[in-house]
Amino acid sequence: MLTNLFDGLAYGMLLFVMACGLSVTLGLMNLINLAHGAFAMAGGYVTAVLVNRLGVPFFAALPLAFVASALIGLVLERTLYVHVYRKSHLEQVLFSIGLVFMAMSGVSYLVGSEQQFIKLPAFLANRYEVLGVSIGAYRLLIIGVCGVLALVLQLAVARTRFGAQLRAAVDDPVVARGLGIHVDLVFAATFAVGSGLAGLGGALGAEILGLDPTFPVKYMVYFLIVVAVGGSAGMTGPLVAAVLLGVADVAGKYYAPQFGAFIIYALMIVILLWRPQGLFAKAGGR
Amino acid sequence: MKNLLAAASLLAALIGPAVSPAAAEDAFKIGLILPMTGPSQSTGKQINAAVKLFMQQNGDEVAGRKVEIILRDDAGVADTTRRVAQELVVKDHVSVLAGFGLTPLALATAPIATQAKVPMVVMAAATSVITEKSPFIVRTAQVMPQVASTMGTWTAGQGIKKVVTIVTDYGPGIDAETWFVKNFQAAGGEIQSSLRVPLANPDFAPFLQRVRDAQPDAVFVFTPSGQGAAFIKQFIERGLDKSGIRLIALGDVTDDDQLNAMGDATLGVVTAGPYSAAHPGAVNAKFVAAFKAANSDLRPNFMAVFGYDGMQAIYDAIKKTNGKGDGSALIEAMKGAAWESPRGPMQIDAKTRDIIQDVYLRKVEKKDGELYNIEFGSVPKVRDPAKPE
Amino acid sequence: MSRAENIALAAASLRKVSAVRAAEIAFWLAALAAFALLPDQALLLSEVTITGLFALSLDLVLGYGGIVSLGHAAFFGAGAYAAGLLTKMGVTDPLLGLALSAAATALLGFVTSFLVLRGSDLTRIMVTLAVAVLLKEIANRIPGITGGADGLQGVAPGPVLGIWEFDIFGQVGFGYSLAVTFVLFLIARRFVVSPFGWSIRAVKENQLRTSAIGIPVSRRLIVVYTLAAAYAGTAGALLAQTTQFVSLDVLEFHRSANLMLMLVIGGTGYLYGGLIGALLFKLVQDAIANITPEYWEFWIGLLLVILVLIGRDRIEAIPRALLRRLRGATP
Amino acid sequence: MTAALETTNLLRRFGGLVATNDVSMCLARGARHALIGPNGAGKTTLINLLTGVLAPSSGTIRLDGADITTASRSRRVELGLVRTFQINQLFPGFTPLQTVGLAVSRRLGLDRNMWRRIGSDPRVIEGSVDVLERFDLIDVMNRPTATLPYGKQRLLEIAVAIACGPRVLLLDEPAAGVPEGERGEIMDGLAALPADVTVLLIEHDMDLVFRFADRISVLVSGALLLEGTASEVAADPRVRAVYLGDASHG
Repeated sequence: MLTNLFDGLAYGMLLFVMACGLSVTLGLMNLINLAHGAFAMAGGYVTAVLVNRLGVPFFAALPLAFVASALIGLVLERTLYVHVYRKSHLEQVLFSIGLVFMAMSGVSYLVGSEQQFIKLPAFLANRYEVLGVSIGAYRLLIIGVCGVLALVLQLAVARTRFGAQLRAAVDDPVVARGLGIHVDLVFAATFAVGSGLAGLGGALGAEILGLDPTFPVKYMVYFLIVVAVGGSAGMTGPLVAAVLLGVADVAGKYYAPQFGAFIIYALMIVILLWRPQGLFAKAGGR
Repeated sequence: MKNLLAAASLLAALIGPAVSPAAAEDAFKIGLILPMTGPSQSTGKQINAAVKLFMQQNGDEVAGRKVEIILRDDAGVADTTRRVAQELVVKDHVSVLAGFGLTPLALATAPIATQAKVPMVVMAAATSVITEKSPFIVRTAQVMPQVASTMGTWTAGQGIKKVVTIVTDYGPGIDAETWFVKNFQAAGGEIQSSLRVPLANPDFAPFLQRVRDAQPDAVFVFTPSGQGAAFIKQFIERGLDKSGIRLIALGDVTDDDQLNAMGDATLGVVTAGPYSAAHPGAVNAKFVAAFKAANSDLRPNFMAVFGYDGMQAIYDAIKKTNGKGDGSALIEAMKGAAWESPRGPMQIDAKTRDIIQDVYLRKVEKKDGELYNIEFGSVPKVRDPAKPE
Repeated sequence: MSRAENIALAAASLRKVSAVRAAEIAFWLAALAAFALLPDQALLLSEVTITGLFALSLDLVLGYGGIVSLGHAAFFGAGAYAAGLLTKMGVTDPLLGLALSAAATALLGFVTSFLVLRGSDLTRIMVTLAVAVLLKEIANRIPGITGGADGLQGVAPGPVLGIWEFDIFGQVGFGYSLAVTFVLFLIARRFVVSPFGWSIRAVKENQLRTSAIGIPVSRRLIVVYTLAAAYAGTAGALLAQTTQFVSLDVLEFHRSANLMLMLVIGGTGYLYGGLIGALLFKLVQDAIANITPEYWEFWIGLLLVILVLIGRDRIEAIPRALLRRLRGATP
Repeated sequence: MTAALETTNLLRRFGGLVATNDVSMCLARGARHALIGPNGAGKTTLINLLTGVLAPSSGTIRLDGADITTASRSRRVELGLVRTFQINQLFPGFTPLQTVGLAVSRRLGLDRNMWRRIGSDPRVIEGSVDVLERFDLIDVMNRPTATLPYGKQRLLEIAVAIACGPRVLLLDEPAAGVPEGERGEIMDGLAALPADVTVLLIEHDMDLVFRFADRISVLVSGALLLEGTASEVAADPRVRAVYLGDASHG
């Protein structure tokens, strides 16, 4: 029972780190970025290449995955995304799916289409029994890293100057601009950090979720669930939604394997009928 | 909008003739339909590489006919497979259809083979029922019951009494479960529970937790190639190996393509399968070396061999019919054909057109610093047990 | 101006909305010509036509009703399974099968329409998507009826109108699909320029105002969603009948997603967008995939990105300019 | 004679907060009645109660004697209770002709027709042209609404409401945001309202209120402070204190 909770928590945390960037870009820039999973995939592949081919230690590769994905995000934001902010949601869908297609094909061309596995340090395969709960070292690592990140993000948004600018820009970009906030800069930085986090999530998640060129499509739906159910206000919504999704998914498959795939989707429909704007909606949100 | 309309109608009128094929030449055309994109793309890529290798090794001329491969992608979508097959038959006038990465893709195309009297060589899809859907279907892949039943019998012979089965919830998975359970129970084993994992499944954790709770002697696994690694890793991570549960599987799980990358966690996993890259013998050694050389050191997996043998079957049939045979003649020529393949001796059943092959029992071991499925036993000439003798 | 003149003017400009344009006639003549002159392309064009009808159905929901759906394959798939099962149950007449499948999916559309009445774009995207996923899971779980993951085999519809048997060249399939699509298109065209159709456009333009002039918004959305479901179901039924096979991927997410791509490429809210988008997307995809079966996705992706960055307006301006030049050259 | 619009002890709570407190009003047929009150007095809540956006916690609403307290929004419009919005709520992609035409179709009960083409019924055309002429929109009737000057859009907001054939019209700050130069158009538009339509005007602009209304109700903190003729209200010291005084500051 508690083991399932633990597994679900790890899974949910992972989803949160990967999806939180998507939530912010939707809330902040009103951008539907279906290519978000491609940044997660980029992080995973960067780590795989660094660790497996170049022999970089796993823990050194993780920050590099973050940096690499963030850089890719920054470059794409400045060169391409900046042109689609003002376009309609439908055109954004078209654009970002185009990017997904290119990313999948590109990875398949460059690295190959087979599953990638990242060689992990041996101690991460350990397992501990604590009060009857069986805890895997790797999942513990995920919960630790993602938990710290969630906390840092929460504080960064709530306490720092940048966070204040971010919140102002979300509330009303026009007024924020009037107040002398460089909204473009805030956008770019946020986009880069969101992409970087996705990349870090992809690197951490490759072990559990697998990593192949179809990754962005396979998990896009999960990211969207997190964002839709969580609502696009702040960090709390996506975090709660991601953990809820993770736990429901794991528990559902454990207790009712014959209904495994039904549970999360049925749960989502119910939540969205109850709260169409998600669990934590912006007051008077769109 | 109005102009977009006009432009589109113009385009519609123009594009047809532009892409019409040139008049059929006298080449022997093989329509190769594979999932080159989408979730099953690695299957497509292995088979395609093997087909290329075969052509390179055996030349592109047989019995005076030039052989030409027309490769088309179906992305693993059944109605596309069917449409592409139809087009290859009616537009490109192919003499043979080949490929078929997944069961529904083969089943969707079967009526085309019958209607057009074009042989259809199944190089990957493994559900038993496929070959019964058209008298023009020949299979050079594997049949799931063939491998699963072998595993079931072997498992019972190892003193393993209680088993939990975990299979992916789709045609081949259910076939694997059915036949493993059938033979295992017939030999006196007990199935504690049979779990089915959704095909699009991100996490094996909850299923493995159930296995842990049930504490069987062994867990039997079938997942499509690619998902096996995640399974094995989580099996180890959960400490199931240490709690004395043996892991037995079908060859798809320890796919040669990925075995090295899957890491030492796979050491000792026992599987049943038709092909291992470590299969002894000169034929295989030559095949593996050539394949690696042509594909930047990629190791061929069972799919590659299935494709390679498919080409062998087609080439042999062309030779036998002197390059003049129609579809029916080609199928007749393939029935009962036998040859030495990289996987060992193999044969096409004259009656069922399905494959008869040796099924090997293998264990993952390290050889020259790399992980391989090392064969330690075999059952010769296994037919598809789901089909009457 | 006098009142009479104003009335005449107003009547003329309202009638212009529903007037048949020359380009439309050209479009359908081209379709007819394609049927007559391109027997080689019948299979691909049949698929294009069916997908076009499917996209037209999404246009009714999205372009007119303003509901963003990423799960429209739910209805397509339901229609396909309905038609497939009907032939297995002995209803082999294609048109009867089509009508019954449409009725069945209309019912499904009606029931699920209550889920999409409220919420943002994202909410609706997720709810529609979830409905499609659940339907696919159900289809997967009842292999006794649907054939499960192996697909539904043995779908054998009789000849169309008792005369034309479906052939391997796809000629009959294409003609049949085209005829059905044309008839349904005419009905849809008439529907969207009716007062009822305008009230649905009004809902998309501004829900608050629509209800303030006394039009019941929810009921309008329910009707258009139900109608669109019937259209999508018909498209699915056409696919089942012409390919004589139904597999789980009729309900797959990528089908809904590709549909959205096609419709947005062709443009929403004028009914031809779906047909044109399906034509362009499938032809380009087929052409590129024939050249590079492994990496066609890259080039399609690149085209999509370029399309959005340059903007459809500017791309549409090119044929416009060409036409102008042509007209100038031959006065 | 029954009143055109009558509320009896209308009450609406939001949690512990009383937004509309025991409001009883009565509008005679053809009345030009204004409702004024400082910001936050509960005017918007009252409109939402009258039009059915919100349900009252208690009390009744009658339209021409018939109880409509629980009637749906569209039913109220059908019965002749129509409103305009403080912030334009128009169809940006429609032309004024199409907008008004749709409202007229609805009034004539033709909006459920799925087969007739729009513009094929002469009654719709004539009805639309009548309204467009009355509000001086005929010159711009074929331009997309989004491209019209703001004053014209404001007029269209009223014209659509009239096209619905109201017996009682709720005008929610019709002059809000209209630049000085286009204000005359709005005044003309209000003057052109049919005499048999009962009008309830909610407005901040005192000048407009005093020129237009013959009776005025003052709403303060959700409750009616007083009702009377323009001069009575203007002379009342309480009103001067809570409202007019307020207005002179800001």
